[in-house]
Amino acid sequence: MTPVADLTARVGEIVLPNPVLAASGTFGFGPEYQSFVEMSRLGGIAVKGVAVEPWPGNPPPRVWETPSGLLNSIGLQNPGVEAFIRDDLPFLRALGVVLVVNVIGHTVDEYRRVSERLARESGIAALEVNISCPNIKEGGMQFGHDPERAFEVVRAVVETAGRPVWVKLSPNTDRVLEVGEAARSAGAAALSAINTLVGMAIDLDLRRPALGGGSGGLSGPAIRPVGVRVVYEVSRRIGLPVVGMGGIETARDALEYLMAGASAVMVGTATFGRPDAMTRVIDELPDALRQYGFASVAEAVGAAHPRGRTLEGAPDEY
Amino acid sequence: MTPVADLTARVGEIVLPNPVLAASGTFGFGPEYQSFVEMSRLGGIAVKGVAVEPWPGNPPPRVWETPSGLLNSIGLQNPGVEAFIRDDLPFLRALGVVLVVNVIGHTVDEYRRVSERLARESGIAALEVNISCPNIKEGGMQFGHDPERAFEVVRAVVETAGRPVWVKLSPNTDRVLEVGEAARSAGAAALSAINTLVGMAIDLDLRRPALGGGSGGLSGPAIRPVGVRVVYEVSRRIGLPVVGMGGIETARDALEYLMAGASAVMVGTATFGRPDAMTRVIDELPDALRQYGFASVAEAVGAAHPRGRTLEGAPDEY
Amino acid sequence: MRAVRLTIVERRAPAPEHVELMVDAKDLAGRLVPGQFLHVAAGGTLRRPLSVSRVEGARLGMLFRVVGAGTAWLAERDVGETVDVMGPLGQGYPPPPPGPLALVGGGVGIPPLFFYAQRWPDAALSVLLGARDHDSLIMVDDFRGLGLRPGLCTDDGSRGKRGRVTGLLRDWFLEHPDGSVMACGPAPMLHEVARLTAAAGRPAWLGFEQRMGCGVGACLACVVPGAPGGDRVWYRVCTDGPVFARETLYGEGRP
Amino acid sequence: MRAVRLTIVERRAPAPEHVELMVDAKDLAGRLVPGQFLHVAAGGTLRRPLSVSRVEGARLGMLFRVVGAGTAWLAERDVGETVDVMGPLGQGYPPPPPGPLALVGGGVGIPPLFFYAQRWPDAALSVLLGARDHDSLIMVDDFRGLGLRPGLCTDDGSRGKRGRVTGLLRDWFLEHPDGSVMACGPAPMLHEVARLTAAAGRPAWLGFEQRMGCGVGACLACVVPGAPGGDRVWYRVCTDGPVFARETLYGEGRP
Ligand SMILES: Cc1cc2nc3c(=O)[nH]c(=O)nc-3n(C[C@H](O)[C@H](O)[C@H](O)COP(=O)(O)OP(=O)(O)OC[C@H]3O[C@@H](n4cnc5c(N)ncnc54)[C@H](O)[C@@H]3O)c2cc1C
Ligand SMILES: Cc1cc2nc3c(=O)[nH]c(=O)nc-3n(C[C@H](O)[C@H](O)[C@H](O)COP(=O)(O)OP(=O)(O)OC[C@H]3O[C@@H](n4cnc5c(N)ncnc54)[C@H](O)[C@@H]3O)c2cc1C
Ligand SMILES: Cc1cc2nc3c(=O)[nH]c(=O)nc-3n(C[C@H](O)[C@H](O)[C@H](O)COP(=O)(O)O)c2cc1C
Ligand SMILES: Cc1cc2nc3c(=O)[nH]c(=O)nc-3n(C[C@H](O)[C@H](O)[C@H](O)COP(=O)(O)O)c2cc1C
Ligand code: FES
Ligand code: FES
Repeated sequence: MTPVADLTARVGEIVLPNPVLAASGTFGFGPEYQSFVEMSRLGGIAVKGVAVEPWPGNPPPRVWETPSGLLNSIGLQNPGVEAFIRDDLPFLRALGVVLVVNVIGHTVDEYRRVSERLARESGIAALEVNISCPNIKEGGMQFGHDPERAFEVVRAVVETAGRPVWVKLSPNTDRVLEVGEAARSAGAAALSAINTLVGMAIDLDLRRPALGGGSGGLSGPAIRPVGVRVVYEVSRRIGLPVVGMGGIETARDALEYLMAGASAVMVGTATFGRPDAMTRVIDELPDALRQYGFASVAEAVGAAHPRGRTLEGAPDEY
Repeated sequence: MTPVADLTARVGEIVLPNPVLAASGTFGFGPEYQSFVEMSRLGGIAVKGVAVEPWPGNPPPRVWETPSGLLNSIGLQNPGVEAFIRDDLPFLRALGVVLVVNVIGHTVDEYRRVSERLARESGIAALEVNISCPNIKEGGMQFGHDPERAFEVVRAVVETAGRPVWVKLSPNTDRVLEVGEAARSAGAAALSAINTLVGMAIDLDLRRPALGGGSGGLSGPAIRPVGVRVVYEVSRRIGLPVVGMGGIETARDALEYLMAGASAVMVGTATFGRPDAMTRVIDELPDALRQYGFASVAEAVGAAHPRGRTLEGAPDEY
Repeated sequence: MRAVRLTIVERRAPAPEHVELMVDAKDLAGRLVPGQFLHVAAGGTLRRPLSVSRVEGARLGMLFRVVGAGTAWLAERDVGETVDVMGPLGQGYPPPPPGPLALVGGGVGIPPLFFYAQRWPDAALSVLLGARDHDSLIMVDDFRGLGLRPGLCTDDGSRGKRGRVTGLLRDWFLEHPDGSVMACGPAPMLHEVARLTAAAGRPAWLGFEQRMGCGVGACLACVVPGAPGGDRVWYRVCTDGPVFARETLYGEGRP
Repeated sequence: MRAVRLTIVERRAPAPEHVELMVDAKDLAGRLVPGQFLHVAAGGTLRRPLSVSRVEGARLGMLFRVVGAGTAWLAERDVGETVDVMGPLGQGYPPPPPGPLALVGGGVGIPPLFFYAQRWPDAALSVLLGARDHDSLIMVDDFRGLGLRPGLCTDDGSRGKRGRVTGLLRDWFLEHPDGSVMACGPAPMLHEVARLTAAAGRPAWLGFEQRMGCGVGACLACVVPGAPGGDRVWYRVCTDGPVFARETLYGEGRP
């Protein structure tokens, strides 16, 4: 028998049985998929974004299919942190799977209050600060596009969380490295990337944007090259582990992210098409690792990084 | 016989027989595709970016296929403006098709010199200023991500061009509206959008980025939602006509851009798969217009814009 | 509730642009409630929700109109191939309440109502069907095969009365003031059914469509608004529906 | 040069993971120069470049190894279906120069050389073929069918000599110091052929592969570096090649 590849993944101090987590917003609060997925086999679960109060979200339609992709405009509908703790956390805790709670807010204070409230609860491995949601107080400017605002919000969460804080990066900016650096200096334990790309489709019949919310977030295989690029850059330039995502459907796709520098990966949109997408990736990962000459997940992480050459030295983009 | 839909398109003062142009960099300098495409039927041609001196471009591989998309890292290889005028312009002029010359440079001065030199030549309808290429003097910062630098470069070209100047926007920034506004105030006659998204793929066998240049530009249907979103926003918020592109393959796709606010469209990557992609779009456009109730291209432009509602009033993104 | 590959045992073309796939589904068929749906892989990123149109022993049917890429892909499947479905999903229609019951179907909302009629042969059913044109008025002969005589109408008058199916319902209530309604069809039709049944003070269950992501309640894509002032801002079509009691979405009063 | 749909008239499976599609191509077949290629639609965003492997009357062949999504898609095409090709594209090999001539092929570089041998039956040809293993050493019997006796080698020794085809070429030059070479194969093999032929002071033409966009010279994707100090920094494989005289890419001296 050939030796089984070691799938253990490490994101800072958090150890995962395998590197495959459910991406926030695509796996609900856990129970929804339980009859389709062997939950206990997952590397971890990032639940839907949780705010200090319930958010209503956007008008439907909220999803629209695009070539190799999906536009969504859920609008971060969520029941608020109290309802989450009361209704959802007990189930999640009982699963015994690494649990990451995605945190959203309109203001620094709202983020802080979610984090403070969750600090009193056990069974949460890490918080994932979603800084790509609209910051309404700042006139639509987004935390994830402004290093100084990102620093503030991450520091507020780090100060109160009492557990590792991951920061989820927006790809819709030219300042992703500055924002990542701000998150690091504010005390983040890891970065996750990428959130969706802002996109839009037109409903030709109705002569208006197809999504009720107007524009929406583009996910799925279409955005994989953008995700791989961000993970590659961020993992080389910021001294933090990175959780990579965007368009992962297969073990090969996961391996691409690992080699680009991700310490673990998340699977989102693919679960809609195949509810067992995550466990398939986990099942196929040992063979994929072997095929490309890796004995473990750890060996693959960053394997595509140049040895000693930095991105500055790379040629012009195109 | 049903009346034939009027395909005439207007981009500022420029009138096109139909709204379909070849996108810069995908159609060479004209002659390459002539045995595959009825050149005289095109709405126009935007030729490959031209610099003041020859540029060598990036090491191969320079293209890599991704889900519904294409990564390229050509590196703006071009023969320089003198060789362009000597070797390529006579052929293009003789075609009698609306000709748009894409202009590139490392510095404001380089852009200006290309524009000055082209000002002495006839047969060019407009310049398209590509401000998404790396600005090496500024340490990798891109003109297209910085409204002030964009203003400078566009003004330099407008001052010297002696013809309408289009400015090609980068989607890789959260400041696309600011950059568009800067281009307008610097005297641009139109905006074109979008250039490619920065992406990367990993060659799993070689354990390095697949493209010789490291990262590259993502084009094709995968990015269409991003292009439509940028065109929708820019055409509503900046008082300039917009030439839309990104992933157009069919007349329906072209119509989506028109309804999002584009006055004309460009087709790039689709030509690689189907050399007659542009003339197919032109052939199918009358039926597509009729199907969705438009008597002309002009009627469709901006048809998906809300009447009287601005984007500020739109709900959160997702 | 799980994802399974079901073998196509028959492919019917009941009307132009409509296909019905009959699949072998031993484990599923017996457990289905009319109005429940299957989430069907159809070649793209997302699955497509399709109601069950009928159950015949261990076989079940999915009858759909070809409207886009996904249904076109499904329409090309042949006998012997498999389809990948998740299900049964969602909340179906309740058993017939006492008294007369109208099944009110519009277009591709008709199939789950046929399954209902098939499941409850002894109910006092009236069937009212509407569609845009002759070719879209599906399953008429299927209902007749059950001994029912559906009232018919089309927008363009090419079959049955000219007009909307809600016109037939208005007339029906004149004769059956104590009637109840199970309806399925496009949202404007359901709004009108809600208005009519509320005005008559009679119960109604309404089967809604909405664009879906997951199909299992996780992504919050498929929402429809709850009644103003009601318990919830939104209900999910995939798990709270697709069939809703009228009150849930329109409240207790007259909409 | 244009885009045409060609009907598949025969589908061969000459070796594991290799397929040869024979297509009906009246207009094209007569005009083809060995070494030219076709740009073939293969289900994805980009076309796939494939050399012509042979011409038989009005039919031409494309023999490819299944390595990824595009070749897998092509491998599933059946007789009677059409393939959408652009061509003939690029510069092929020149006619045989005077004196002995070696055709040196590696792996999927072998097909265009077979077409060459077929086109020039009266040339004084030696054929040297290499591949990684037995199953990849394709078209040996085809060459034998022309009355040629190819020298064979594989990386793992599973067929012919163990070693690289450039080893065979070195030996060949000992017996044919006045020989010329037409080669096609992976870049490292071509580099070594360039080195050996330059060292021998003998002419060579080399058929290169590069990832392509347009296939017609417009996108500048498919470049290979020109000789240092030569006329051009890059040459396009699609239009300047795929076949290059050695000097173009390696200069006049010994690389
Ligand atoms: C609970 C439920 C049951 C349904 N049952 C049936 C049925 O029995 N027969 C039938 O013909 N149709 C039914 N529909 C509608 C059917 O799902 C759509 O016609 C189908 O998804 C269209 O897919 P497409 O790819 O062909 O069209 P496209 O328009 O190309 O689809 C694009 C996207 O929009 C979604 N979409 C498009 N139209 C609808 C719609 N009306 N409702 C929901 N999503 C839509 C698709 O699922 C896909 O994600 C049902 C819908 C729901 C919600
Ligand atoms: C001029 C020329 C002639 C060729 N002739 C033959 C032939 O006769 N038989 C044969 O088996 N192969 C030939 N090749 C190689 C063949 O083009 C590739 O094997 C094929 O494109 C792989 O496509 P894929 O989708 O299966 O693989 P993937 O690896 O999935 O393809 C991904 C992308 O990379 C490109 N690509 C991958 N490998 C190569 C390669 N070696 N060269 C160029 N592009 C590549 C593909 O075209 C595609 O765009 C030739 C290549 C060139 C340039
Ligand atoms: C329907 C949907 C809802 C999402 N909701 C959230 C969210 O609440 N918080 C968040 O950080 N990301 C959210 N995302 C983004 C995903 O977590 C992920 O970053 C993105 O979809 C890219 O991964 P994928 O291509 O595998 O889906 C959502 C994505 C989708 C498709
Ligand atoms: C191979 C290639 C080369 C390109 N070169 C240029 C260029 O020189 N200048 C420019 O402004 N855009 C260039 N582009 C971008 C295209 O003009 C276009 O903006 C982009 O590809 C999106 O359109 P598409 O999806 O239809 O290809 C290039 C794109 C490709 C694929
Ligand atoms: S489709 Fe995901 S919640 Fe209904
Ligand atoms: S493939 Fe486009 S120039 Fe060669």
